[in-house]
Amino acid sequence: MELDVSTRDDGIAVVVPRGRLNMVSARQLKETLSDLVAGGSARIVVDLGETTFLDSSGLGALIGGLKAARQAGGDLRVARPTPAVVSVFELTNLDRVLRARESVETAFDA
Amino acid sequence: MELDVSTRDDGIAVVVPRGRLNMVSARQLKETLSDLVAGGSARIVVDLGETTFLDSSGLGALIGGLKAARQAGGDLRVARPTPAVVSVFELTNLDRVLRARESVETAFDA
Amino acid sequence: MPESAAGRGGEAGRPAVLDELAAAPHRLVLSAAADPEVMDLVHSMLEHLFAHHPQVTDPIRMKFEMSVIEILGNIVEHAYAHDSALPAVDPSEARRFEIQLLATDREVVATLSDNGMPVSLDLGDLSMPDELAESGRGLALAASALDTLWFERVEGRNHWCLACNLG
Amino acid sequence: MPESAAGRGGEAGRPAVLDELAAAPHRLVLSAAADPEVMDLVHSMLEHLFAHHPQVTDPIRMKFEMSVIEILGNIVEHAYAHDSALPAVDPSEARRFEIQLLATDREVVATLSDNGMPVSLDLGDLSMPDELAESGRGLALAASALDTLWFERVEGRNHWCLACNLG
Ligand SMILES: Nc1ncnc2c1ncn2[C@@H]1O[C@H](COP(=O)(O)OP(=O)(O)O)[C@@H](O)[C@H]1O
Ligand SMILES: Nc1ncnc2c1ncn2[C@@H]1O[C@H](COP(=O)(O)OP(=O)(O)O)[C@@H](O)[C@H]1O
Repeated sequence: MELDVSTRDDGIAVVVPRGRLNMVSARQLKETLSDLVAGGSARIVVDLGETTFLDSSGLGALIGGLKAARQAGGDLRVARPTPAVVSVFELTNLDRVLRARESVETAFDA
Repeated sequence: MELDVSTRDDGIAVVVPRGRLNMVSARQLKETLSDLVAGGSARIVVDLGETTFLDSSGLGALIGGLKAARQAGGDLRVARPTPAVVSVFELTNLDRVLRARESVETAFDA
Repeated sequence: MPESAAGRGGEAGRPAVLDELAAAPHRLVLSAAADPEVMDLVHSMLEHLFAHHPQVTDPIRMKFEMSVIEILGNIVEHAYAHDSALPAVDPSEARRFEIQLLATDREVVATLSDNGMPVSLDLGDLSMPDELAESGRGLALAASALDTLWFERVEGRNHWCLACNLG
Repeated sequence: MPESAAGRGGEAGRPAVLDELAAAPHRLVLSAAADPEVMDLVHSMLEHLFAHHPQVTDPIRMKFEMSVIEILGNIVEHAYAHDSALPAVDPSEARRFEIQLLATDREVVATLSDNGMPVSLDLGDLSMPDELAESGRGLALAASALDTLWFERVEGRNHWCLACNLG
């Protein structure tokens, strides 16, 4: 997996995990998310449009990031999940907590 | 492997094998080369700049194309070989028959 | 919910496909050290399997791949967790697993086995943890995606069998 | 030119690394049907091997990968060429091969074995064919890239061992 991180003009951080989000890459994602929050970026969009695989450790990293962001007064939102990602969200009933947004741009609009 | 085929304004056909040129993909290359010659394109450059792997069957397909092109009054030239390709050319002493050109554009210049 | 049995002893729950697997000319078998880096190679094996079995539809591919990776991830993460507490083992015996994959017209099957410590789990009683839990979903996730999830400890090895029915 | 021996009988030429391999905790072992499509999976195995063994330099990776693929390609292409002329075989016995890979500090090693027909080749006498030949270079190419190329027929199976020395 490759992880792209950028910060938009409105201060929202955008994280793009490309490829497989499994046990190995989940650690990297978890660290990236907690570094962002520690660095003052507590509003984060994770763009899952290029995440070809997700398992429970990837899910754990997303939940960890969500909790850290909320504790810092922000939020973590997920956008553009691929079918493989949606399938795991549904099987775990996390499609409510990790409600998928249609686009990265509008992920923080509502 | 993916195989891109195009024909330049000067009538020279350019074939670009991307990825691994092994037993499976060599068949595809051999057919493409003989189709080109049969279709009247006997001047062919094979751009090996994105060929990450070559074995004796890939080499066989190149030699097959070279012979077909020459029989039809043309030639087959190879350009931009990657280190993996150069290594096989050298081990087989075919670096003379398949003399590597530096660029696709100038492959037919001399 | 899948058919499941966890170390209940006896052959009662043993999936019938296990016998077929042992004789299937197209099965894929990999044995390797149980380290996290090997997961990518298992993803490649699954790609190879699916490329040659168009009868396995995309939704089933996703569920099956995820389940195999969950069970393998557990082996890598948990099965050797207490190794350092054990007397030094012969290195030839250290932390190896085997995975077998097969697709038939009726199902897609994986078996995993490892020489790690005995697992005592009740696969008949798996539930999702709290919404905000960061772990503990792997087995429940695999169980809800699979039609068969079966476990047995035999002769010092853990054996898992996973299957999704086709069509 | 590599150390080589082809069906000469006896243990004379047997590479010593074979014993080490059998006990190496980090060896990778794949067994699969001997069809052309499996070659990509073996490329993935080699990628996995190299990713974890930076001591294997790029020039050696290229030579080793090419040699492994040549020998495997021959198994796929030639070892079963006359199958159709043989009495029907039990499908469980049909066209399977096994490959083992290992990198140590001193060498990178592969063994391949198959249940195909006996190979009778003199690996001590390999030469490149005519410049314009379209085939017949595989074994000579592998032999010139490797430090060890060894073959033996044992109990109905062909066994190959390939190695490049490091440093
Ligand atoms: N292969 C295994 N070997 C030993 N223990 C295991 C194995 N698989 C699962 N377990 C145990 O079951 C628990 C639940 O596993 P799981 O549902 O996958 O969640 P997680 O791995 O996130 O804890 C693990 O924490 C571990 O204690
Ligand atoms: N694994 C094998 N089983 C049976 N015959 C083999 C095997 N490998 C090589 N051979 C024989 O040796 C010949 C030379 O092989 P090689 O040098 O690889 O060239 P090519 O495969 O292009 O013919 C083959 O044509 C085949 O007759």
